[in-house]
Amino acid sequence: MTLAVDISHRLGDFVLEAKFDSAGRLTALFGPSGSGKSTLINLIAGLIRPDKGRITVDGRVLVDTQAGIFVPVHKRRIGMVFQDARLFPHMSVAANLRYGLWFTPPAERYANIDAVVDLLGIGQLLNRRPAKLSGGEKQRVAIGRALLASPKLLLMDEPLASLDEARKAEILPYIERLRDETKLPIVYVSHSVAEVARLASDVVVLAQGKVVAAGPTEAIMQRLDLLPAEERGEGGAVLDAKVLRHDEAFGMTVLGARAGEIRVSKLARAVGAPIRLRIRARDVMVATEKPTGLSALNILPGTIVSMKPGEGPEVEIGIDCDGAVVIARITEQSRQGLQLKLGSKVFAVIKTVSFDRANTGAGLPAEVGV
Amino acid sequence: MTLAVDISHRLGDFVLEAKFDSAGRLTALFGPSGSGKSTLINLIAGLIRPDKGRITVDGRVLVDTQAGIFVPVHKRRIGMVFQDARLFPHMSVAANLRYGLWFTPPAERYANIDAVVDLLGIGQLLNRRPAKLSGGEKQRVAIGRALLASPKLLLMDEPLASLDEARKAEILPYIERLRDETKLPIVYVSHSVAEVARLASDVVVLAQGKVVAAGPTEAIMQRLDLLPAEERGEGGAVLDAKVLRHDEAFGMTVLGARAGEIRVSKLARAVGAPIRLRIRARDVMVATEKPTGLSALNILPGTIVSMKPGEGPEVEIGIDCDGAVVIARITEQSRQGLQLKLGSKVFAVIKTVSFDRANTGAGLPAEVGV
Amino acid sequence: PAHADDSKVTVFAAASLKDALDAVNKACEKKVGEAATISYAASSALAKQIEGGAPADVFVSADLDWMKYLSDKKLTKPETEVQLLGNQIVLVAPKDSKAKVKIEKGFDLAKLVGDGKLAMADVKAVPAGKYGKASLDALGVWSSVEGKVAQAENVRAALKLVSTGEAPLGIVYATDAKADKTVKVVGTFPEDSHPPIIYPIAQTADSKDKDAPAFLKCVESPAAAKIFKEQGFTVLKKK
Amino acid sequence: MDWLLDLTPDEWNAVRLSIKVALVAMVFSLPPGILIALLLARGRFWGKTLLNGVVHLPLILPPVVTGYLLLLTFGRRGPAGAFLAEHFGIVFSFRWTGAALACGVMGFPLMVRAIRLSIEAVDRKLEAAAGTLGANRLWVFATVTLPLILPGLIAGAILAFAKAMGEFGATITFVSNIPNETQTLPSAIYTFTQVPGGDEGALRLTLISIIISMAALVASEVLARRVGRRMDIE
Amino acid sequence: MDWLLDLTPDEWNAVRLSIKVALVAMVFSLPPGILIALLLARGRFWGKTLLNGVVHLPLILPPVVTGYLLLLTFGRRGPAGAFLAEHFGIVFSFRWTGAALACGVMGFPLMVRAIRLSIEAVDRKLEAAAGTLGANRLWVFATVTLPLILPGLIAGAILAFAKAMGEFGATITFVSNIPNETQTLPSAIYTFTQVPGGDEGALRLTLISIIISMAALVASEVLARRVGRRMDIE
Ligand SMILES: Nc1ncnc2c1ncn2[C@@H]1O[C@H](COP(=O)(O)OP(=O)(O)OP(=O)(O)O)[C@@H](O)[C@H]1O
Ligand SMILES: Nc1ncnc2c1ncn2[C@@H]1O[C@H](COP(=O)(O)OP(=O)(O)OP(=O)(O)O)[C@@H](O)[C@H]1O
Ligand SMILES: [Mg+2]
Ligand SMILES: [Mg+2]
Repeated sequence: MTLAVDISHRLGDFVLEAKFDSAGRLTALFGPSGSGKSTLINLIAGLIRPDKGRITVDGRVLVDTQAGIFVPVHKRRIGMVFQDARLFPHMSVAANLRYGLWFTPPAERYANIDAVVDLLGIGQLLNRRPAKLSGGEKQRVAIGRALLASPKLLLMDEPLASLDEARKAEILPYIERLRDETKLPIVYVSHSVAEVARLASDVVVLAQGKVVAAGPTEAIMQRLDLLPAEERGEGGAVLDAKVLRHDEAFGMTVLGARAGEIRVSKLARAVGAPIRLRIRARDVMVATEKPTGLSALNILPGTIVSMKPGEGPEVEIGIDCDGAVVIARITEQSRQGLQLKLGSKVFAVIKTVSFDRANTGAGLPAEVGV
Repeated sequence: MTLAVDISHRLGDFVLEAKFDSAGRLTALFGPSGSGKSTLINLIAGLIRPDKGRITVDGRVLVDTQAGIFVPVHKRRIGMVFQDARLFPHMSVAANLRYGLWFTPPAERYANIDAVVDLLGIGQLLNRRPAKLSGGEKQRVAIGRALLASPKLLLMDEPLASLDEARKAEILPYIERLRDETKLPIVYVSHSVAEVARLASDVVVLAQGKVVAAGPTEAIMQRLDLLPAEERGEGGAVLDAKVLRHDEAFGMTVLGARAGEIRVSKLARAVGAPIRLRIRARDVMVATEKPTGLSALNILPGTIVSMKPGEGPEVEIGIDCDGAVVIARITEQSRQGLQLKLGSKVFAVIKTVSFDRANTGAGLPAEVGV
Repeated sequence: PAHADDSKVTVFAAASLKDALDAVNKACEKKVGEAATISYAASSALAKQIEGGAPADVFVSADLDWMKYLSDKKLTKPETEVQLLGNQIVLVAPKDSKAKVKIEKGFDLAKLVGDGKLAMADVKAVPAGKYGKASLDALGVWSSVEGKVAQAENVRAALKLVSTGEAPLGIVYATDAKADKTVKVVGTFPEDSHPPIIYPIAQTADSKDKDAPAFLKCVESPAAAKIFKEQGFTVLKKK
Repeated sequence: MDWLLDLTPDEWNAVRLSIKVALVAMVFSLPPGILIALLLARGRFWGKTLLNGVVHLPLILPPVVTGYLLLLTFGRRGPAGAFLAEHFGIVFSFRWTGAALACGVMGFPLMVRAIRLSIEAVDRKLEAAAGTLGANRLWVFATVTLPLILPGLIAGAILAFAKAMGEFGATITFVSNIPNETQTLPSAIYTFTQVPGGDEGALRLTLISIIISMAALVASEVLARRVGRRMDIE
Repeated sequence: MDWLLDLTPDEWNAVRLSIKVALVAMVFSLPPGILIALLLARGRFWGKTLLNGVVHLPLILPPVVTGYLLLLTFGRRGPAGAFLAEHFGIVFSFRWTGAALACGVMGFPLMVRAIRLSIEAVDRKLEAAAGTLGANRLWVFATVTLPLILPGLIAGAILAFAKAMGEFGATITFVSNIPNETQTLPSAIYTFTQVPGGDEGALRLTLISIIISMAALVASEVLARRVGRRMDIE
């Protein structure tokens, strides 16, 4: 997919001026509260008519104020999950789910209602009215409803904000699979670094209605300065790796990245499958000599290529491990203690269990079908 | 405060049967989506009349079906922040904020409108209508509104679910300060382990309408099995410590806990101030010999007192460091490699920067007044 | 009387008298010393209002029945009751109508009406309708036109049906027909074919207004009679 | 009960006719009622105020005037009346259809107001959501808006029905009072009230009229409540 | 324009009186209208159906019957009329106050329906939120419910006003047609239609009546829109 946006729109005092292209499979819109994420996504959906500008998806013009083109919402075949669930109060959950089916030619339906219901864990809710659902349940149904309309572009406005971690973790793989297998392009609004890092191929960072950065996730995630102060530790290197082999004895999987071998908890992926790893800056330690007698299994040799002051007493150290840069966030005290400088030969020490599922894009549990 | 709940209530197919006491300053209701957290909090607020049971706060009976007592909502002096903001659409933000003042005798008002507005960063919104706010902005106003009614008990139903990390981090200290300084008892619904660990003095864990565990946060957080699988790594030891001294040179603060000295980024707290530390199990490594040349500053000697199999290939190791138990989560492979057994003398290695603000209960930035 | 100006005579009069009575009232203003306040409505409504305590001094009914209704209940002063005016009923057609008829026993009214309707005031309730039905009965044609009668709320509405061409024929008062230039009188019903058309007048039992007798006297005076005649009424001999 | 139901055939006919007229008036004014309520609630066009005014006219004018205007327009010589009669064979004058027209017109402002109020209360975000799921405007209306305004629709319909049961002035002026054809209950009642001693007959017919309308009212309440319960707007 | 406004003093009085009567009818029926709409929308009590029925009676009954019933009840010889006159000095019979009462009663069902519909559309969760902030029921109503139903209230009020401007049957039956006291515009129009050649006068008064009601209508629309804009229910 290529999504090209060049738009300006005013809402009261707020002015959104967004220009970016994204060819990613999942483009995350990232930014603090009030930065215009929802406004932008409403513009793409066609719920707001922009004052000026142009939006195209895969070359198809959705809106072009100069050419006078405005494709109406219902013809855009865009699935949307709203920040507020917006379920139809007069229909049962089942009817809500099936709503989009009416308007989808059978040939274009790719979503299976049973699979979606199973996955979202809403089987026992089917006969209920939305008013009788809890907040999280509503949002799950809303996601199901959007998926079942078999859209060509899926817009999600913080769909997981009101879900608990367990449900999030169940739904995330499904979104990943949508991203990877159905080629359904997704635009995903979030203010969670973890979600963005895991899901997005591309990130558009918004602040006060302006695009402050846009690009591939790897690049954006390494720029810890773009992340909110509280979440800088969540940023770090995003590496592409392959499954090298499984270690059945210990229930581990060995991944091969350019930086070296990395051991993680066993993944349900075939040998050779591509995997994305996020190595959070705050999970990386730096050692000047190869540690022994330590429970950390992943120790990658490398050379310090960058040092940036971080928040407060911290520094961000970029370690080039055979071409891939891993970022570590340590205290200035430690840096001085270890006498680290640009060019120092060091070891990046990473705890194995830091690679939890949320960081590896591990994909779907095997039993869930779409 | 003592909150005593012994209630049973049916909603359609769902049955809530909750019995617990809490004497904590902030009691967290913790549980997955649909477990009955909102229902329970509505019962405490008086928005639902229970089928059967009794709720008392500080000995004051709010409802007792046997004695036929039911204190109406508006007499409970209970502030409530809803999962959905529920702002009054016909009033400006300012009028929304001031709403509760009308019903609070001047003598009982302890919240200051300017301070609250500053803190929540809603100064520029005061003249707007709620319809023109973004999702996060709405929720911030809702929190302000509840606070300004100067309640005697504050109920918060996932108030931060729709806020970004930066705003969360700004608001959390304020909630902590409310908890610590105004003696305002708070009941806080959340499904985020991080929030619960940071804020709660007591936790009530709900699942499918039943209380599965209740007790002090320290105890609950160490039972990683109570946490959702995805968040087990977030659990771990919760230690009480004191500020020992500040290290201005490196911008660090040294804390004294029973386990030993712990260095964290500088805290805006006076020497001697009590601090709560959370040491996430996944941030702790185990070393059999004292590491050298490593960037980790906190290395606590101790003895292994427990070993529990965790999720997948992991084990949870309890390390008694001079009376306080720190929990580490490492791979079985490491455990075997290091030949760890009950009684082994080991070192718990903790990265300094793992103690970010969210884990230390650092309290309010100095300039914010209530 | 409970209304605003206690010193004024209040008259409750059948609505069809409005033009005539307004003129008479004006003419009498000097003699009585003031203009009376006149409330025009259907005789039935007025009679029931008087029964309900209305502050009326004088009642002018469009037929004898409603006057009798009140006098039976001792709500009028019997000594003041006078049969004031008379009227005739006529058959009217739209101005451009070619209808020709001589009203006599057994005349073929049904054929004249044809597919259309015969507009009349309500034959059970409204005086003009009642008289018309009595007349048609007496002439032996009622049964043949009964199914073609469109009963209007009042005689004016019946006239409207004819003047708009909705109905080809209608039965109305001579006074109404005379003043309406959009209709023409096709024939007049014989006086003896229906009960006499009489507008009685009386002072109410509750009336205490000292000017009421003067008003009655003036309305019954020859000067007033002249005005009534101009409007097409016949003025009845006092009895 | 016997006393109440001891009606002459003409009176029975008036009862039957009244129900028929009221039902027809209600059913046929619903579609234009919904349409105009939609226009007034959502539309932004020149002349909206005018349309709103015209819709309210029957409420503002004395019924007799309305009846007279109907007569001038839909009478056999009236422009609309002549046109309809010629091209569609629809005749209003002196027919029960005319009574239905008069009742429908008189009840129209009430119906439109009720429907309009409920349309204005509909959460447009839900309609937007339906749009993203592929529903065009018409479908959105049929599957989301319409069900959501159902209580208002029911309220509007029952108002129109009740009004039609009591409508008198415009009806009798427009289509007169022809037994078995245009003599509705109110006309029959009127006749009774105009004759001395007719009170008992008027009372009897009035009671029958009340009973019918009350039954309709109760039915509509039950219906609206059921619809509302099913819905439970969050 | 000259032609339109060339009225006799009595006609001017009728215009003034009609406006006064309609305003008074509207203003005085608002409080009971809100109360009963609340009861019907929210209450759960025995006899709710009955109350609902009674409120709708004036709509169902022919106006003449309503007027007659008013005469029997509130006339100087009627039970309520005698009581009110004796204890409070309030006299309805054949006063403009009676005309206002008749108009108020006739417009009541319309007003109640409109208000009730908007009450039913209010999000009760907002009221719950107000409760937690310390507002008792009355305050919740005054500060949350009432502002939220304002558009419905305005709609109901204007319906009642318009109805009062056009009300005729009940008024003339109850308080007769006394110039300067109870002769409202519709009564004056009626009087004109009852005499030959009165059509022009009737037309003139009808136009005046339309102008006044339209002005009120436009004003209410503007008001409702402003209130609605201010609110922008999310
Ligand atoms: N109708 C409106 N009129 C004026 N300002 C508006 C309107 N709607 C939104 N805004 C403002 O536009 C800005 C962007 O809002 P938007 O909802 O797009 O933010 P967001 O990035 O989605 O935030 P959140 O994460 O809190 O949902 C906010 O500052 C908001 O106050
Ligand atoms: N009115 C109702 N009738 C029937 N069932 C209901 C009703 N309201 C809620 N429930 C059910 O009760 C359960 C508890 O709901 P509740 O809102 O308390 O959950 P929660 O723990 O707050 O969840 P979340 O984290 O998603 O907000 C849910 O399973 C929900 O489906
Ligand atoms: Mg948003
Ligand atoms: Mg909840």
